Amino acid sequence: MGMNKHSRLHLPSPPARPGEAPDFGYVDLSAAGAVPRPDINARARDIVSLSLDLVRVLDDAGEAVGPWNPHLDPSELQIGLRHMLLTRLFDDRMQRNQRAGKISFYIRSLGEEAVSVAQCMALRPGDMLFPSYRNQGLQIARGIPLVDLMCQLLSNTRDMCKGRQLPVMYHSKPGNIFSISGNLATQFPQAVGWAMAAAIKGEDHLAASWIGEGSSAEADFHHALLFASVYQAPVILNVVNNQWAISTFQGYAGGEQRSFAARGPGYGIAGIRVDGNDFLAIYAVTTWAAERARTGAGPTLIELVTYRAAAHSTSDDPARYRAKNDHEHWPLGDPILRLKQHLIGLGEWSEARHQAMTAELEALVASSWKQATSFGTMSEGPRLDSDLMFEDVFKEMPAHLQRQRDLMRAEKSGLEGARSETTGAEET
Amino acid sequence: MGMNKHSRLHLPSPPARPGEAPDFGYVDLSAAGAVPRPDINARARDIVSLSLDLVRVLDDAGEAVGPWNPHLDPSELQIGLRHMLLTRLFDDRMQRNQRAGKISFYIRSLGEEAVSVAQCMALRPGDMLFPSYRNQGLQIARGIPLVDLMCQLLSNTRDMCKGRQLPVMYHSKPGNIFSISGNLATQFPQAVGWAMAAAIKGEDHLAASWIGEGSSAEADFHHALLFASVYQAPVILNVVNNQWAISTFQGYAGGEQRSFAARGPGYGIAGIRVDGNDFLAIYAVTTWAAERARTGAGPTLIELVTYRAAAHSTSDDPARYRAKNDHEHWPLGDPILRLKQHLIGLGEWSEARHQAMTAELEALVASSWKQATSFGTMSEGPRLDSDLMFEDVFKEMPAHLQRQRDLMRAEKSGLEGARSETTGAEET
Amino acid sequence: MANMNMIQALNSAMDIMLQRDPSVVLMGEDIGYFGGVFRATEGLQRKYGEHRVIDTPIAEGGIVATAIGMGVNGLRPVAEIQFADYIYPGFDQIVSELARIRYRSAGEFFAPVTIRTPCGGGIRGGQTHSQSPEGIFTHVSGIKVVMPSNPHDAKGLLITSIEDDDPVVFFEPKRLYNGPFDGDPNKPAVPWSSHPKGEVDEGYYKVPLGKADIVRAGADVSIITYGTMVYVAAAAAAAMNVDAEIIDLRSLVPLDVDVICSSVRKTGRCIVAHEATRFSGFGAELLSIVQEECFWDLEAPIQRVTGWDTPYPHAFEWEYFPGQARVAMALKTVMESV
Amino acid sequence: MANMNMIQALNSAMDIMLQRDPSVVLMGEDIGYFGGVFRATEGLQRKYGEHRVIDTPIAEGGIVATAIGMGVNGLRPVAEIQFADYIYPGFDQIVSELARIRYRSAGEFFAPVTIRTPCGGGIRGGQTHSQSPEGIFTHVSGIKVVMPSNPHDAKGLLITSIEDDDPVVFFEPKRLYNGPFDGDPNKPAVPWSSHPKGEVDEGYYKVPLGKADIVRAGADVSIITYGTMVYVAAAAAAAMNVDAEIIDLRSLVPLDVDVICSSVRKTGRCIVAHEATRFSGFGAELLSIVQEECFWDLEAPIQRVTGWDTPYPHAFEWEYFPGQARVAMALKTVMESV
Ligand SMILES: Cc1ncc(C[n+]2csc(CCOP(=O)(O)OP(=O)(O)O)c2C)c(N)n1
Ligand SMILES: Cc1ncc(C[n+]2csc(CCOP(=O)(O)OP(=O)(O)O)c2C)c(N)n1
Ligand SMILES: [Mg+2]
Ligand SMILES: [Mg+2]
Repeated sequence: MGMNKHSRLHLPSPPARPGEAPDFGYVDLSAAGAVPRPDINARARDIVSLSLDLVRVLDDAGEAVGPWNPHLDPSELQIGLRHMLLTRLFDDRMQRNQRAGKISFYIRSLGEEAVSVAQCMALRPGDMLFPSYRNQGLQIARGIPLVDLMCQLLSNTRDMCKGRQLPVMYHSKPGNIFSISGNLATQFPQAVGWAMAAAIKGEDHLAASWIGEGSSAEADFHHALLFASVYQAPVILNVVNNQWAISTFQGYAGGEQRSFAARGPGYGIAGIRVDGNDFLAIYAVTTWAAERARTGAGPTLIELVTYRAAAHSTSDDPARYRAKNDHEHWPLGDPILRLKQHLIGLGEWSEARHQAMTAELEALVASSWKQATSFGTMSEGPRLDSDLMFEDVFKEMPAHLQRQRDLMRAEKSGLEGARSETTGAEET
Repeated sequence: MGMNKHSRLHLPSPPARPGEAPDFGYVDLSAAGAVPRPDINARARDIVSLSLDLVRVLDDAGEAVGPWNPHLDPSELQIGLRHMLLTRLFDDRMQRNQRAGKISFYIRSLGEEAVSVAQCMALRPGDMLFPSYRNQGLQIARGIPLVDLMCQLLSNTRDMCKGRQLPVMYHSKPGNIFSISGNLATQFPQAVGWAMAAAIKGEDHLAASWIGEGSSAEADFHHALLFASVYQAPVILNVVNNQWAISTFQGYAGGEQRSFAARGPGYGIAGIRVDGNDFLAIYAVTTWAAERARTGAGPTLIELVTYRAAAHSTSDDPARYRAKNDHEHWPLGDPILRLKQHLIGLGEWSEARHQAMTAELEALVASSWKQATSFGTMSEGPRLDSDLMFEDVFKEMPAHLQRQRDLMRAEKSGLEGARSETTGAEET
Repeated sequence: MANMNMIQALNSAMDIMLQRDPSVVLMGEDIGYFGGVFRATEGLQRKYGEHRVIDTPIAEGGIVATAIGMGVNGLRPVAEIQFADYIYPGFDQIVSELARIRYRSAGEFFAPVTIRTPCGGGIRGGQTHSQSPEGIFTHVSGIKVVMPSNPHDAKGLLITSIEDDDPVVFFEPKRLYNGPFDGDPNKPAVPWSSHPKGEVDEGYYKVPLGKADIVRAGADVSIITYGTMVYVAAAAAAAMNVDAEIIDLRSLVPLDVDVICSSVRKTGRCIVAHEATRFSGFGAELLSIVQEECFWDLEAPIQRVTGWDTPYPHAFEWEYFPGQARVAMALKTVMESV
Repeated sequence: MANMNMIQALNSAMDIMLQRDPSVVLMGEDIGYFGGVFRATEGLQRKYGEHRVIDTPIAEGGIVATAIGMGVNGLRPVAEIQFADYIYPGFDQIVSELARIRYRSAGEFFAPVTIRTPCGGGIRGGQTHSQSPEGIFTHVSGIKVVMPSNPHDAKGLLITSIEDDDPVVFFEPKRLYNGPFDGDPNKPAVPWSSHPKGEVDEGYYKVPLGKADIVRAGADVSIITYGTMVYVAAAAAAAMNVDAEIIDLRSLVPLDVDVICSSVRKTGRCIVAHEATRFSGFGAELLSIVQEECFWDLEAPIQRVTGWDTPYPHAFEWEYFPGQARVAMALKTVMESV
């Protein structure tokens, strides 16, 4: 293998593999308050630096500083804290449920709760959301009942997906949250199309979509940026850079050479990089982008710099490919702790209130689970009618599917017959 | 259609539609000599301005000025002029042949000759070229005999493609020119893969590929930039911005908001914008990019700013969608005239020599055509054996294709039989 | 009633739908100001505006994806893919998304997108302007697949497809745009004006999906086909004096199994024919259905007439194209065998 | 000889090829340091280096495209697509490029790329981790399509595929990675260690493409199948005491028509079975070939056993999966009908 020695192929490497000490020096940081806030109708080409700097509002002391401070009312902040905490407690419980075999699969958003919650709160209910599988905070901040989410996880008789989708692939028509796809990044250009339609109809709703930094490698990332740029669609395109794509470090998605936000200016759309664990910064940046979109100033690409603190999913074991507890070294901290600290600093929150809220939300999760399981579990209770498998392939069921449905029914009833024959066979 | 009035969808518009006066004010120009030439191992992020400026060497007086002047030997320039002129005369004649029904289809590169010729001359014979259908200058500068190209256009017995490809879809294994695809942009990431292989093998050849600005909208443009960036592949990715994609103006490929070269820095690779009608500037920029690639300084995205002076192809009529003779208003002039003027200024060329060379090359084209047609034409002479249709689908012909080949033979011989039966039928 | 070629009929269908339904938008490469490389959308942008007849970047994947988003937001996009050979960059959005959105969202979201695309050979287009990929799409659950063979059907089927709330991939046999074609390139071209199906109602009308058209009733053999091959098959049968029943499917999904099977039950012999390559082509599904439903009625093995299993070769167009000679050989085999 | 499950057998094949041939490189998402989400490339990057076992961006289109470029430059890339459900973003590069480069360049250029991808259901993967798209690829001229059903074949077929100068799409029925599966989810899982085909030669050996394996000789009926369904079919036939001849195709393109037809000529009855959806699935091609070649030998209509024509539904896995009951119904029909 002489090739070995002579290879000139460049290969990005992660901050730390198992056993190594994590070094997050590669993350470009700006001081809280340091990045200027341009006018909302600034031209993309004139604000390129936003795509390389890091917008931060909460400083290390937990104080909100600088031009991006959204000056939110404490009650708003408390709601944000509540949504984030509920998201985390919900994740905790569902993770344990999966481990206990009560659901087949789950994906947590541990450490990334601020992304979905702050962004959702900065948007209007009429704005359409095109999430990835790690945006449960959007569902919670939009007020989708936990029971509905849990019934989807259980594929039970109240499953909004009628048993057709893997756990976490939620949707909500009334909540204006689009159906989550198992195929990465496909929702990104769909959101742009939705936004183009809003513009064509002269409505002022916008669309927002989320993908991971790893998914930004897919062609649909390019389609989204290109069409958004050409038609100046009212859309917010979010890349959640949590540094990892399963076992693959963000360098393999192009993050080694330049920020993900920098792709925006390359396509002539505004790009902005924000501290993804800073509730206030995310809220402010999203409001800015939403105002741009609504006033016809064009689309925005937001890179949210955060860290995937947990495993990729319940099928994954990060100990195989990254340093243990590396997230504890993550320079941007934990989004819930940071907002909590800020609120306490404002005199608007306390450890006691935090504990009380934790207890209340844990109880809410528990009671919701109890209610959800009453509509069926994986092992017991009512089950979805398997005829549903043949519906919604088309608006009306065509003849060949009706026929297959009938065969399936016959098969189910016939099973007994087959079994007895088996015994027959064994007797001979 | 209330929508009509209220639509907020932004739609790019071209400089001039039929009947309007062309206004090329949208083209960002730099003065010849004005753009600095960075060190070849400058980091992409530090030379972003190159992707917005326009590298030019030949000024309006035809003099070579500034840091990008490649100081080529006049004999080199004369060779370049010869290749460009031959390309144009070849195109002329093939266009007329198509009009005369002697070939089925043709695509000219009128006004863009400098792109292929200067770039090819700046590269080494061992460098692999992945062209589009409008890079015939590459074939000519690499010394592929005109007869070979013409036989491909004729799909005759010497057709390098054995009759399987549309006219102009050339390739040359010995010439290191990859097979041209009818599917836009697919060659772009293939070139990156070729370059990655060169790096893996520790060889210092590089790959270069060309697509039109319209084709840069395809997903494969993104794949190419991303993989080139991640692996720092030794590749030169060229976007030939001739302002039009059939009837579609470059604004619909994203050119309205930002240059195409600017996509490079977005992906963390060097991007550079060059006067596509300036032989010297193209040569210099390509040499610079090649040196970067060969020394491991990474890939380069080059935008060549030029104009499609002719119709898209022999199937197209630009009078339907753009102003007549608009190319006469093109601010960057004609590449052949500009190099000719420069050589005359140097005292290394004259009208007389130019006329003589024109006559010589016209004769070469004519004699080559005569020779090519001796291997078969569309109407007369030897024809390719239709059995060839079944070869090279796989390395060895599988049983089902052998069988289909035999059926095809039977069908051909049977045709007579069928005909007589037809008559029989008519008699009854 | 007016005389229209297939392009004019398609243009008329889109014109009428843009007129009737403000949610209808057209999009595609070169379709706006220019009117499309085959002129199918000529004049429509001028009439309805740039925001309803939208020129797009050259990105089939982006076209399909944004059409889906528009559909989810209440529009009815009609996207043109310039040649069926170029539909593959949009394949993932069609197969993984467009076909499944209704299903995975339990009917709450859907995108009523129609994708128009010219297909088929016979125009010296070579391997990247001649493909017939319809079979691939018929294997994808959740998509309807349509292919008209004449102006009258083209208009009615396109209107039905646009109004359909399910996604439709609408294939247009480009060799039939200007006239019927019986597979003989040496004959002078016949215009639609001399063909009854070139008589097209100028107003709004629909041709239902899933209803095949018995182009010619016959007793000897059933020829199940669609698109260009309708005329090739008819000409070959006529030339051989075979009383063939010619069935033009018009829509492949949904498929008119009843008409197919009652015909084969009657004739006892069957040929399936298409331009597309043979191996795993749609002809295999047609043959399979006939074999499953009409096995005991068959007096001879079902024959397939198709393109060869190679890319479409530029220089050998007429050796490749399944012309009358190929149909004739199949007819001989199916009629002779007992 | 050693006991290997299918993952270990595939790993051994790649290990040996990386060892024997410096031009072999592996590439794909998570395949390098991590060793792949199914562990198929475990340990190989450590052994052969990061530049030979290459982690890639999550861009299937880019993976296939760059693999083509590497192939043209003399390497033998083995690209993993993490799930067959995610192969579609690479579809254009496979269909329009990989399959046609040799043809359009008259044999001067070619790319010996092997694309490995896990397929099939039975693992609670839902609609985007359970698909069986092999049929689509069999319709594309210029690509070989392989699907092993056991560790021994998996290793030998993969080595043959990697050494093959034609492009190969290599489907791995993921439900068989750890053991044979007869379609009954309630039975305890059986490991490969207890199966003869789990006995794998540790060295270099090849299993040819285009040669089917007669898994069980029988006189009553021929069951033509591949992948998971080999075991489901065998179990169903055994349970019904039908003396079935079970044919494991192993490679779909090229196809072993001789073995298929001589079997059907012998038994006079035929079932084709696969997990993939029915309409225009590969079963249609198999049925068509048998009908064309063996029509006069057939004593009953050929039956198809397949998945239903819907996306793969997460909660109805066992009602969807073509298990023993579905095979049994087909066996009843095909044996009873006279
Ligand atoms: C088209 C496609 N390719 C591959 C996969 C398999 N896959 C699922 S998640 C994932 C990693 C995505 O990482 P990222 O985009 O960074 O999102 P994150 O999980 O970090 O939130 C991969 C490769 C997929 N679902 N779809
Ligand atoms: C995938 C694909 N989509 C569409 C086409 C049809 N088509 C051929 S050339 C062309 C325009 C390309 O324009 P550009 O990339 O700017 O190159 P230019 O012709 O200007 O050199 C189009 C749309 C194609 N060949 N392939
Ligand atoms: Mg990530
Ligand atoms: Mg162009």
